[in-house]
Amino acid sequence: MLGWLLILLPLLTAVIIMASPARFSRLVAMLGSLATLGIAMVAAIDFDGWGTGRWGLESSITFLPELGVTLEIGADSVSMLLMLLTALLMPLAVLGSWTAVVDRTREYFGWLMVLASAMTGVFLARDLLLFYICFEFTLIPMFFLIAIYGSTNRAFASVKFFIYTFLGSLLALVGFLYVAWSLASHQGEWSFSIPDLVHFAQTGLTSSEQVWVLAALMAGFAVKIPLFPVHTWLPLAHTEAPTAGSVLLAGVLLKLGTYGLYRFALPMVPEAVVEFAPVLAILAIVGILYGALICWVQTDVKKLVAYSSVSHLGFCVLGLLALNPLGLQGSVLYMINHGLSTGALFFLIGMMYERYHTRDMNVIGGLASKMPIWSCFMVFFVLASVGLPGLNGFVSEFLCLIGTFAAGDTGAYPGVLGPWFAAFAAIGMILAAMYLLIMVGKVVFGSLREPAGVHAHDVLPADLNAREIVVLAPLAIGCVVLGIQPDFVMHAMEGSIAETLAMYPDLVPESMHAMGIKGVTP
Amino acid sequence: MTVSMLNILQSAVGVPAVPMDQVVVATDLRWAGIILLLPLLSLLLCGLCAAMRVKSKLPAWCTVACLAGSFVLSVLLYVNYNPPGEVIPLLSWMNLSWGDGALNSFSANFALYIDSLSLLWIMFVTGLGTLIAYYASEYMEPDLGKGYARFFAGVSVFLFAMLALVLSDNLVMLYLGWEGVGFASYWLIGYYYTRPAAVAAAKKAFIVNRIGDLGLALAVYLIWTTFGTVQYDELMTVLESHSWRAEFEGWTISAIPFLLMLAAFGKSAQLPLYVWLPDAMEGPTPVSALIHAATMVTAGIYLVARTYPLFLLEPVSLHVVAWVGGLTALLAATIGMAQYDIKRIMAYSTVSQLGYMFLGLGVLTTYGAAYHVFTHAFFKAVLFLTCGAIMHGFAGQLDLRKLSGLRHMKGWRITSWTMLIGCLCLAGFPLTSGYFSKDAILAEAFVTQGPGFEILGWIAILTAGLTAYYTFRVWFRVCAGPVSYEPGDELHDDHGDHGHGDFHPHAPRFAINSVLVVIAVGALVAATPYFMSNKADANIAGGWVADMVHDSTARAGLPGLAESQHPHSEEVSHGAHEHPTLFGMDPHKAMYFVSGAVGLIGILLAAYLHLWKRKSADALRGWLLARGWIAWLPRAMERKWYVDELYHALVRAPLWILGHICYAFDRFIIDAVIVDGTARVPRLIARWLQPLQSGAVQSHAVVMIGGVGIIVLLLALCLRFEWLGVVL
Amino acid sequence: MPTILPYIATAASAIGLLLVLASTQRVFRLIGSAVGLAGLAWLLWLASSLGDGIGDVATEVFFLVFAALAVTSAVRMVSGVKPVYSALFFVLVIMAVCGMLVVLEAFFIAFSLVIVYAGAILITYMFVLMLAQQASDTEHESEIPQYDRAPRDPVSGVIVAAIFMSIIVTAVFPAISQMTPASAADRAQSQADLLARLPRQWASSVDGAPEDVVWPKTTQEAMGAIKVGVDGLVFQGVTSSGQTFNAPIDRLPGNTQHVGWSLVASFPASLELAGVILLMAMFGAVVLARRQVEHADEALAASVGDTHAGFEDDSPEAGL
Amino acid sequence: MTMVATAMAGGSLAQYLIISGVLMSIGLAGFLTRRNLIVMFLCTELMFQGVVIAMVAFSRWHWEVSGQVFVIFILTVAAAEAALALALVVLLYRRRDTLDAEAWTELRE
Repeated sequence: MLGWLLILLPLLTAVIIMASPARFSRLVAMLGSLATLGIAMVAAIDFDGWGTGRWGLESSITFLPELGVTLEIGADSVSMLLMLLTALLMPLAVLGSWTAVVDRTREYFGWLMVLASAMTGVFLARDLLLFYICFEFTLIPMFFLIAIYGSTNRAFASVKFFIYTFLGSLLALVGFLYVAWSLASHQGEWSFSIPDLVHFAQTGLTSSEQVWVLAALMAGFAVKIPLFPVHTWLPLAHTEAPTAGSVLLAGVLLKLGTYGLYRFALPMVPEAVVEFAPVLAILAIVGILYGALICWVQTDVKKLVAYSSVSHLGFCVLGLLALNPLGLQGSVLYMINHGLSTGALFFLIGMMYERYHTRDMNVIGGLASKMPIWSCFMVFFVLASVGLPGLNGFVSEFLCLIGTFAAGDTGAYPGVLGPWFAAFAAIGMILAAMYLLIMVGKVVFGSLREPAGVHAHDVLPADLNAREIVVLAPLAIGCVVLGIQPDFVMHAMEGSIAETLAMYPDLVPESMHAMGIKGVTP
Repeated sequence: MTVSMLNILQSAVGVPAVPMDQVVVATDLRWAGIILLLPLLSLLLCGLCAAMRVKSKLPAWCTVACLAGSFVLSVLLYVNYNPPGEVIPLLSWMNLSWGDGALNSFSANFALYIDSLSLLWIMFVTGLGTLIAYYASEYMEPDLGKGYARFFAGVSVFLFAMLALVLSDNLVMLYLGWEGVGFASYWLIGYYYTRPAAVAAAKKAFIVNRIGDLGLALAVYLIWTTFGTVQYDELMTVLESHSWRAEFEGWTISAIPFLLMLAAFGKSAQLPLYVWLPDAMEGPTPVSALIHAATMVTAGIYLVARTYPLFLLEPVSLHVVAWVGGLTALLAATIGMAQYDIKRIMAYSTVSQLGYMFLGLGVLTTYGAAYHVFTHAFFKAVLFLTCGAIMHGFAGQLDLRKLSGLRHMKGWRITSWTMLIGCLCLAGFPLTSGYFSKDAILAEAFVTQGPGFEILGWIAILTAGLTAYYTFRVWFRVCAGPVSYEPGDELHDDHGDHGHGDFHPHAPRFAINSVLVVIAVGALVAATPYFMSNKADANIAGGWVADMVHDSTARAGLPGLAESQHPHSEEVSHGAHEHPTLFGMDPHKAMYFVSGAVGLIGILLAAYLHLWKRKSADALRGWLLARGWIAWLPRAMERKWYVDELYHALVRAPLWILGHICYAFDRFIIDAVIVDGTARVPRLIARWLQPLQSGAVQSHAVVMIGGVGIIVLLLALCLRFEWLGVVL
Repeated sequence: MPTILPYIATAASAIGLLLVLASTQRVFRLIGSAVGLAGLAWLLWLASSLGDGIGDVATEVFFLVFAALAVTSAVRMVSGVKPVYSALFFVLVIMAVCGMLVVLEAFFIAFSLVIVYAGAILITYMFVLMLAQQASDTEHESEIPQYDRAPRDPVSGVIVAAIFMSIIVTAVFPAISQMTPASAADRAQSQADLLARLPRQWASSVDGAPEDVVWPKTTQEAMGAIKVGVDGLVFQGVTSSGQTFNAPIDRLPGNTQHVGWSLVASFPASLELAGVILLMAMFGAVVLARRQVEHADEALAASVGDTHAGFEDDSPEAGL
Repeated sequence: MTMVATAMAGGSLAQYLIISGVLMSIGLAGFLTRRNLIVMFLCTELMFQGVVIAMVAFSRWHWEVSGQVFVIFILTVAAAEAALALALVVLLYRRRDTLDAEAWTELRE
């Protein structure tokens, strides 16, 4: 029942927030999210699936037996990790918006808690319908967070965010239902249990069916990730969203897409994935380079970081498509690391915005002399994002790229990518350094430039206060720990990844080879 | 073809790819990890000092103490280590395994690989690091309480990263150090972060280095996919246990050295990636001395030396290394001749000397390269530190036209004479350390057979002459001649003596002077290893440094090593059978005379133009500029051969434009036309259907009932007539 | 029978209806009536072959007469230009429908329809009509308002109606063919079941039973006391002397009893609900009728129009 | 009443259903085309009649009296509807002084 508690406790918190006076709402939200984090920790310690493919937190409630719908939850190690990431980011998001939101605080924190519940639900669902409901339900709180608490163009941004991602997920639903329907017509009764569906789809679908299912799933997940060229909602949503919204959007919501790929596309339709991995990988690489080049010419810091997410998530997808344990390890790590470092960057930008009410690099700059602590954190997280070895970004990026590079050579797995893919993607490393350091050079370093007229920090001190440091410190610690000791996370994920890739060793036909090394070697 | 190369190899030879027993996994030497940890401790202490806003020199003392500890431990390690090499596991980092056999596991851990090469490097890195940190304790005084702790934190980070780079047992940890030193360099170049030039230089350094890092990353990937390991010991086992040429003609073997080369050229500022180094002089001078002259920039040499067996597999790569090194040496020297900023002259000189080192690697004398690294570390550190002392005392003045006769000024004598020692070494004055190390490289260019290596040798000799000229141009201008000076545009604002009239240069005090003397003595003493006898192998020449190279991966490039000892390199070996001669002598002997003579000519030329007839230098420049056919030469030399402009035009501007095009494409095509356009389609359809929405109840009813009716009718018909296979 | 035929008949009827509805000229209206009735007749003929009927020729004739009356009245009601006439024709429809209900032996319903509809509801309609219609001179066509004279877009309306009819045709034609009407035995059983639940009725259902016969008191006992004899149902009672007494049933419970029993025994909750609905409707009607509305609300209408105009603007912020 | 059940082709269920459908359709057509609000509501009553016939015909066919019971409920609803709808019509009439359904187009965007 711990799993249900994880999903329902934030929801309950939301109810309490709505019922209690507005001045207590942030406190209640904080307590609720901390309690959730505590339960998540307990669940993680209690969990015995680390390193194995076993599932924990399992619980199921029969809901519509005649349709095969049971409200079934459970977590394997990867779900568990992403759930922990969500649980960790929630108290920080609440603390980060402690003073940023002054109007309609009850709704704000209520929606945040509802969002937490939905996100946790996505990671814990073992029933397709529950997964899908939670997957879609994340949109509603996010929609309101953007639409009510966003910046000037928030109405358009929220509507676009909602419709764009919703349209994609509807197509994914079609794919899901097709698989479920095939399963039902195959075995005579409906089942929406994810393991059942995955197990059936691996072998029960013909090649062309697999391709169509993959296309449908990609339509949903690619928008969410977001993969080039369906990424344009992201910069808009990010720039308009309030800080905590951006943090959760980048930190968790984008991962729903990659998690979907990991949980569904990869194990469900292996043949189609092998067939289309090069195409998707090219999209990912284009996204990496294209996003990076666009970042270069941005003047809005937040938009820059938003586009950098497009670029970074490209690495994540590439790692998944490497179809070998290296790439998948890298990719899942990337999900966590990107959540930490980019989440922190959004926090930092929010803190700057709260003080100066601008994010324009042409107007603001040289903050190092005014906000040294902020600047330290900024440089630190930028470096984590750039992938400086020793920090978390490096490990995941390195593994994604080496996985891609070695795809096809890693013995048992039918990698279809190869050195050229990795080489082009790796150019993104240079570009990432370029745009992020240019941003740092403008915003942090140089002579102090402040927007005219904004000097009154009556609420906030010039530099970060203790609360804000408390928001950033856990993320920084996470970055260092995952940078120096990623081993424990990687070992934890091994079983789950082996299970996801279980079908692939059978798909190594003699004719399929990496486009790189092997093809040339006589 | 799912079997990896390694599998093929193993099946052919029957050797499992386990660490060879030749390299001892030494757990009893785990204390060596403290060498790495001390800089981290120093970083922590400096961070605490910064957080507690310490106003004293405490951060400096912490750093000096920690680095000195590292140095002592390094020497102890040298004493205690057993050839040929030891692996010291410290901490796990990345370990993955998904099956048995090759390429089914990946591991890169924090572990130290101790062999003579890494010991050589860590000893001079920690030694010079300690001294320069001590020097900086005085040099950075004006920033006490402001950036003081930040500076020493940066130095600590650098030392940690550099030691990690050198001591790493695998390529991934090397990459950590590699990027780490780049980051430390970024940190320290951008130390004066309010100056746009410093910020830009820091950024440029990091980004250009990242290009090199890309090469290193790809090389690591390629090495792993080819050999199934990234650990040196395993890698060398694989390389030594097979006859590679017979089995592999694939492009990977050829590509690996070129990618490594890209990395090395980036870090060691070689053509075409050298542009960041002169700009890096925006950092505080101790940093320039430590990072951008003595230690970090030699990381590229270290990398090539460390992976030398991979280069030996592809002779062309070594030819490229040699030519790039030689050309960089010449190009940088010509630029250095025409600069006026003494720190920049030293920077170009560094690029030039690094070019020599690569030339040495390319012409198969890792010994020469390592020796030159060693000597260069000392004499270039001295030169930079004296520049720093001058800059410190003359309020940031670095223009050699505005400084003169320092050796006659009170308090500047030590500076002048130590600078002279540095200049002599750099110019290759006979019997100085630079003389021996440079000769080892120059001679080998004539000995080793390669495409145009002889021309390369002459280019190198010409460069040696140019080096002597520009080096002494500085010394004669700044330290000799009549006393005169102008203060610079002050960096340290707290002097209060801005007026040019009453400006008093403040001479260096104990910390700076003592360090100058110690390093200058070191630069002179660096000549002695050449005369020592060889302990490791009686057949080889070159003394202690050769010993240090002998027990490492770079031993193939040792003088006098028997042919049988480097069996993989038939095609790239020294022409042992018929030694070419130079002026009828053995090239090594001939070079003593040739380079000595060339150096002296350079010095005399400098003395004529910059000491005796200073006007004639300007006259020469004027004469050159007045002649249309030759005017481009001084201009191009002063403008650094327009390389920065070239980069701007060829790389930066196109990418920037591409960025804007992408952004426009994103906004106007993808977002506006495709996405929003698609989203407009329903609205257009709605506009078309809008008349249906007349508002009249009955028309609504018609549409609603009609719609439902049609659906139900179709459904009923389907059921009734079994259309679509649906049976009622 | 080709399956397309009923649809053609439906289409014909629809065309007829369209002509009648849309045309103002007598000729077309006549032609329309003819076509429509012909189509309907064809449809009925086609339907007559589907399964067994419920009665003899007389029943059939009655049915046809009432059907024709109902349909023609309905068409007149829908197509007439004077609302009062429409209401009167609707009374005629109700009468015809009631006739059919009588043929179907649903006497109670038939009469309650007449009472409730023709007697009550239609009167209400008439009142409202008179209230709303400024007692115009119905002799002059021109006095009739435009909205009564010209139908609104008859084509689409008739098409929708035809679609609807087609659905019914699709449902009726295959599905009914297997059905036969309830047999006498079914009917007897049904009545016996009802009787069994009404033991008190027994005494009055049997003529000529001795005074001292004791009839079963409970449904349980009654179930066992009904026997199906040679010529119908037989009751078994017990005399005071202890002898059994078999009596034929003379008076079976009629339709009204049947409906009444079913209403209270099977659908008590629905009955209560219906009562509540009526009550609420009464309240609603009272509340609505009491409301005073300003006669001239042009200003209000204008303001409403304005706010709507406000929503129509096409600002870029409004959406995609 | 005699309990005579014949198999003669007199008034089959299908015919009743057809008539019921026809009444319903005519009512529908009237509802959709007539512009007088009162007549529109009359047409809905006509549609009720169609339903009534179908109900009773089925009731007779299966000799299941529930069909007729439902007719009573239909009657109830019709009465309620008539009461409310007519009250509304009166209100609407008072506002616009016309019974024309087209006078009310506020549903338009």
